[in-house]
Amino acid sequence: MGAYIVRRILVGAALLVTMSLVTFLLFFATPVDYARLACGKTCQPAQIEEVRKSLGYDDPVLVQWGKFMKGVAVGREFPDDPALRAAAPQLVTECPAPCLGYSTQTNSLVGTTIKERLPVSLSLALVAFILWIVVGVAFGVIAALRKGTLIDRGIVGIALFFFAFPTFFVGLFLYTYFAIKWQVFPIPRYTPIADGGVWPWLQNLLLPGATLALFYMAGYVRITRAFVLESMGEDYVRTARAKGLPKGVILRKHTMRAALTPLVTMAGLDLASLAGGAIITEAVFNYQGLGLLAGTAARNGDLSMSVGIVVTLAAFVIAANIIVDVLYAVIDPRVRVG
Amino acid sequence: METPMTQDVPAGRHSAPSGSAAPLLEVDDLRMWFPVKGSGLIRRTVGHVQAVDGVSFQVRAGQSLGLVGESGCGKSTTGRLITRLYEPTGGAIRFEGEDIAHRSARRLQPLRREIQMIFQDPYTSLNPRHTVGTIIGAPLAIHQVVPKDKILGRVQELLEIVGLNPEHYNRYPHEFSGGQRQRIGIARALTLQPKLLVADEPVSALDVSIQAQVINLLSDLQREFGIAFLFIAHDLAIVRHFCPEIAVMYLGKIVEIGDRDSLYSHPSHPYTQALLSAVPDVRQAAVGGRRERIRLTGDVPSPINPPSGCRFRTRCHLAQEICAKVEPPLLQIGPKHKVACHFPGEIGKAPEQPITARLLGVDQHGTPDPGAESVTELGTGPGYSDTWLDLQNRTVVSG
Amino acid sequence: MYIGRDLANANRLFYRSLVSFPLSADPKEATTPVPDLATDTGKANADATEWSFTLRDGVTWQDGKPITCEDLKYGVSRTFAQDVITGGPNYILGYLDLPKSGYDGPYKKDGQADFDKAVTCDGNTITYKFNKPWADFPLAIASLRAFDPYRADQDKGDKSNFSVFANGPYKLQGTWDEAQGGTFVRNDAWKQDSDPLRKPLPEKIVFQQGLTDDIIGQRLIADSGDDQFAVTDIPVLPAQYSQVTGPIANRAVLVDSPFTNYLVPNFKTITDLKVRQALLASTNQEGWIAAAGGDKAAAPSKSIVNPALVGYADNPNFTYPPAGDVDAAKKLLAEAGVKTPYKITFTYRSNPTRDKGASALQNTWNQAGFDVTLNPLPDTYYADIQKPSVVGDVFWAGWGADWPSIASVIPPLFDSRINLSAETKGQDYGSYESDTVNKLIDEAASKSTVDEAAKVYAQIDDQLGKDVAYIPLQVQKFYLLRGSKVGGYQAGAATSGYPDLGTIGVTG
Amino acid sequence: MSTSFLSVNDLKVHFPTEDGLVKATDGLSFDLERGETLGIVGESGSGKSVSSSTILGLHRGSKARVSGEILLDGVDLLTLSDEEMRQRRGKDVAMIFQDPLSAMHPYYTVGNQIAEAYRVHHDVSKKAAKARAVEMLERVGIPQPDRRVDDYPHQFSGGMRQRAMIAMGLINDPSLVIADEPTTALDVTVQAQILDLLQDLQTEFQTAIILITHDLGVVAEMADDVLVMYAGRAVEYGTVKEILTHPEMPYTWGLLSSVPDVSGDPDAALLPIPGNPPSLLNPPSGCAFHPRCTHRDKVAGDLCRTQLPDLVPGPRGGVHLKRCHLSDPDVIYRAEILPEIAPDLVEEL
Repeated sequence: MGAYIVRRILVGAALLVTMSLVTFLLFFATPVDYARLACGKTCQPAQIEEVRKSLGYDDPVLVQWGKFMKGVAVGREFPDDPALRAAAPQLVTECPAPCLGYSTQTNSLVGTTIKERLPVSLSLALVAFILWIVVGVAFGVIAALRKGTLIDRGIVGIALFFFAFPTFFVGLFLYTYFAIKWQVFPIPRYTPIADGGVWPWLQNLLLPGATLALFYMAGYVRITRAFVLESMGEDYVRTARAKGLPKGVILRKHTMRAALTPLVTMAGLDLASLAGGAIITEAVFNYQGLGLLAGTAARNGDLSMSVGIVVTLAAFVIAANIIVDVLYAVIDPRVRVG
Repeated sequence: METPMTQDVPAGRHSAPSGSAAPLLEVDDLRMWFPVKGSGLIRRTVGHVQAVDGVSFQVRAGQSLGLVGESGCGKSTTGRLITRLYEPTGGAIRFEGEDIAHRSARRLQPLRREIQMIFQDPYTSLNPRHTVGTIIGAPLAIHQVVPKDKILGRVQELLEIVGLNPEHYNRYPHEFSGGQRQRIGIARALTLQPKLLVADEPVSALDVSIQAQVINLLSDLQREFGIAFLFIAHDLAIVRHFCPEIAVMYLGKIVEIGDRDSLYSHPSHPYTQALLSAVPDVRQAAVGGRRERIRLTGDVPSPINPPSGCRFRTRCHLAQEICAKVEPPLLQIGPKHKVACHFPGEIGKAPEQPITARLLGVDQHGTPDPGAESVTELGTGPGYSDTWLDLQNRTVVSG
Repeated sequence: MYIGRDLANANRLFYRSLVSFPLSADPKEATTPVPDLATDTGKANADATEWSFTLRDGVTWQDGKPITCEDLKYGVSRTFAQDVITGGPNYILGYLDLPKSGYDGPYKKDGQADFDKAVTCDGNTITYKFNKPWADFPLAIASLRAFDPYRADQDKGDKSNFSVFANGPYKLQGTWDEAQGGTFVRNDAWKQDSDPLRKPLPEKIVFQQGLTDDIIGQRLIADSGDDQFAVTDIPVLPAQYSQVTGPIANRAVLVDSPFTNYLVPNFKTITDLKVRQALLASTNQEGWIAAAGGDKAAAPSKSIVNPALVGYADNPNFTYPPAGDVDAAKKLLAEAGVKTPYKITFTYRSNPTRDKGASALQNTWNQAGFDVTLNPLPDTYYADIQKPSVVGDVFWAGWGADWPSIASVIPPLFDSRINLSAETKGQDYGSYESDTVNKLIDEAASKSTVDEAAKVYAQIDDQLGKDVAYIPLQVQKFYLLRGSKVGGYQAGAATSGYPDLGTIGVTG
Repeated sequence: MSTSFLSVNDLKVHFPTEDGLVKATDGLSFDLERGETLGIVGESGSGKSVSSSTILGLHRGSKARVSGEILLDGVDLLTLSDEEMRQRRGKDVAMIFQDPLSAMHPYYTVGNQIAEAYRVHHDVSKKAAKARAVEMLERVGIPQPDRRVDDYPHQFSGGMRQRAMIAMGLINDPSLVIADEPTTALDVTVQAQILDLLQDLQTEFQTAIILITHDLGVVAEMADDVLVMYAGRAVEYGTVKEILTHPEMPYTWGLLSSVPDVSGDPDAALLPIPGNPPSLLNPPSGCAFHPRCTHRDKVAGDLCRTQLPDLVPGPRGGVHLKRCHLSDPDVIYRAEILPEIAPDLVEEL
């Protein structure tokens, strides 16, 4: 198992390197001249070139990528300009390894910005995740156990209803009614645990969390229902009944364990991809998470930030993949590797 | 010399008499070793599953060879090698005299018409999204053997041949029962008028009453079109019914091969004997209770690290020292009967001394014996020679 | 910092300038600079190539140290460090009397001697020397922050963008979060008697960024809790107009913004003046404005120049009714003798509102005898249409003046010499090239007073109208809501149409 | 009133579906004594598995409509409450399923699953239950049971899994075991081992066994009585010797002649049953087998199509019931069937 995990991590790292390269290539494949954008509306061609140089966009793509990789490995300085360093050292930013780059648009180290934004997205993802897993799975199981009844149809129908509505609509609806009109919740504003403790943090996360959860919940209700139904029809559940096990034990020990295992994969990957931020939800509730950051970076042609985010997110997804696989091996002895 | 041994092998009910012409298919020392990867950081190949290890046999045009054995013995892998779904690790597959073992995919294309396969599972081997007409007609279109406008006619003809309603060409596989689906699979295999059909457990997924229908259909087709069969099955009774010649496999090797009568009435390998004695017999009802049988202990060993010498020795009641040291050759012991055992013989008639020792140049414990004479003319290649070792008299006789 | 509302807010709260716009509701008064850090509105030489300002006594930074002439000089010098600080209003680079290549800012100090000659300090008096007349220089100072003082010891280069070292009545508490905003509190070092303009009103000002327009509208309509003290620079969305009625409407104000929308015909493809005139005649401003949200969102415009700018005059060439004159257009096309329907492509930056507006324009153009293909482009629009290769016979564009002077409208948009090159069209998206106009631009630039320049600009605008170098569409309006406990609310030309934070207080 | 150990009387299991009523089992009756084995044979869908799982009460909680009597030791299992039935399930009546790979939970060790069957009916510690599981694994012939008890099902070979399945079924010493195709997926040598095991255990515990299979060879060697089912009904019922040597129902003939015989004449013909098994939703009228029956012409009139024959003693009398209108089946069998499928036996009989 240890070797397996190490191998997976190595493959994952290689994947990350590839993804960063792809991001670079994609970025330069777009027809937009980001130096021109950055320069402003009264820029003369000579100035644009100067800006291009100062942004580091004048090097060939591969050279830029090479510098990025070097930064990740050993760190860099921004700008990489010995003359400036000698003349005005306060202007040079140290970016220790692993350096994800320096954004000239936010004027900050990409790593620092991501570190600031990540907790927002993670908090949101976590609260949403817990909401949808608990509620989604519970309703999915209930629907499966009451298959074909009104309860089943009602649950599936409501889940689909929320699934069908766009997130921004659900989010706006919850925000407008629960926070602004009825004031059931405070107007959501991300409050770090460090600032106010767990309750304000959680309280502020409930509306955006619910927005996100409602979207995912539908899928989980349906999938849980399907898995539970499938599992209830499995031969081993029949065996369990034939042994004379009480219903509760059969449901808990035999049906649910098998039914919920595939959910681990889904949930793990969903959580990981959510760590990258749910752009729409973040935008509606003004939660400055990675999703919004990624959106802004892409829109503004902020290559450094884009690459940093892509690599961070990819790392999350790859890590989640590995964790999910390992978890799977723990749950399902059949997939254990030697 | 007893007369029956010199007689021609009784031909199967539906098969043409075997001629002396070159065989349609000749498999010589065929090997398929699947690599096993380690779980370390670098996934080195740490061993091989010796799924097929030195298998030789012949199939003559219009004839049937049965391949029996328990799960994991390599019979299905053999079938897949012959249809070149896999490329063998070693050995030769000569089809009409040409070795196809390592042919490129492109050069295999014409061969795909000649060798077709029928699969076990009629549920998964048909594409559920295609109509039966498309499924059966696809090979015609791919190989461009029939003009486009004639395909439907040919499809309907084929449906009729396999006993399905020709008007049902536009139905989907799920609209048919299991037996009918297997007929569709057979029709598809027949589309290009193959010379050899590899049938891998063609009836084991079917209800008993349907099995007989399909077996009879295959017999009729063989008689009508002169198709040769490599018939792979674990059901010894069905193989006996269908094939005039049968090979028994154990752990990737043929342990006994021969004509039907020799093999079923005079099995000379302890494994064949055990296998045959284990088949429940409906005729036992007249007597009541269980039949006498040879009990095998334990499970089939892993094909990754098969036992040394004779692979069956770990479960064999005859096994002696030599069995662990030397692998027994597939020795011809009758006009159409070969067995791979140091102590071959019908039940209760096994020799006390290894009859192979002298042939292999070892003593009776399997230790190399330079004084022993090696008899080289008893070849172990595919097919049968005119000389064989007579077990009772321990002499080489010729027919 | 280069966004209108940020520039205005900064001036009102924490960054004082030599001269500033007064807190006035009157557009004319609001665009006339008054002394702030300086003792007067500046002294120019005869041809306005040299400007001098003298610092007022007793003006200090938030740490109590006095603001010096060197601080002013340092502030200007930073603009030259284009390799460290990118973007921003770079006009100064073209105006200041320096050799073409040379000065690279206060960090590496190449060419520092040249700069020291162009900008000089004499005690508390700073003098700027320009290579050409800059009559409306005080307007630029009041509008842009590039001429504000800057303390060298607080300079962290590019990273300084979001740090505030104040000299106004408020200072930043903690740090500014570029995504969320920040909180400003009273600056104790600021003294009322040193500042003729500002009054400290609320104790604390919280900036909240990143909210969606929709939510902002909803919150201000709901007017609950702290939102009662809120002002915003985000106009109410057309979808929410129906909710702004009764007492809520009392909290709304409709102001002119400095932004205009206009169309440019492509002079490379539509070479026939009559065709351009036909296009102009059949342009449906009304339809465009209706799509934008009606009279609360925009008004028809009669020039590319925003009415709030100093020296504004209606362009006499744009006399067609706002809904367009299809018949006149038909006639012009007939006179042009071109084959109709005349195929044109309309290229614009896509969003749902503009998509609707574009089809309104398309409709009347088609009626007039054009055959219009719509070519909506994504967010990278401006960068795209600068490329000569991008397809379009008519382009949509928007512009807002950097300071309330026509000098920051017409030259950047229509001077072919600074815009057109092999690789780019600059801001001259229609590739308009007129020696007459270029010559007049030079003439306007040589005028030493704003009023004189305005007269020349009127001439240029007339020429542009005659050539149909552009077709005006609309002046954008801001329909702004505020909380019920906001007092002294004012939004207007001095603050680019945004709420004037210098006047706002809280009531109740 | 029967005094047999197990007595099933007129058992009906009907499933209402959207398309109509599926009569999976319709009026089934049989008796079984302790220590004896009843073989139930038939094609898939003939109702053999449904009937036996109904005995175990596995239909409870489904939509099945069940009527009739299942008397086990004089107690009608159908009248028990769900809880009472649950307590008997796995204890008095146990089931051994086919395909143990899917019948065992992949996530739990074999030992866990076997011990679980014990603990649910005995108030013992986990440790004691596990010890009992090891004991059972040893009894069914698993080598190194104390080590293998912690293996997962996928780590067992097919034969070992089936042994473990048997260990699970027999751990509570049930008096009735239902073995549903216990050897279908296994190789012949393993099948023989499993059948040996079942027989040994039966001798030891005097267990009554219902053996569901499609393999008449297995029935011939294992069972005392045999019940042939077709379309939810018994069509022939009697002692194994009687039924398999003198079958009187054309369906039984069909089953016998569809399968080649490993020890008989290798050139004997296979006589398939034409057509396909009927749909239980819409079974044929009269004798359900009549559309596939090649002997229906030998019955006067339209009787086979119109009238369901009763399950009555045949002309040879004794314990041999058949559901067929043919009046002289034994004659037909010997004259028409036997010479084709077993020419060598014609003389003997």
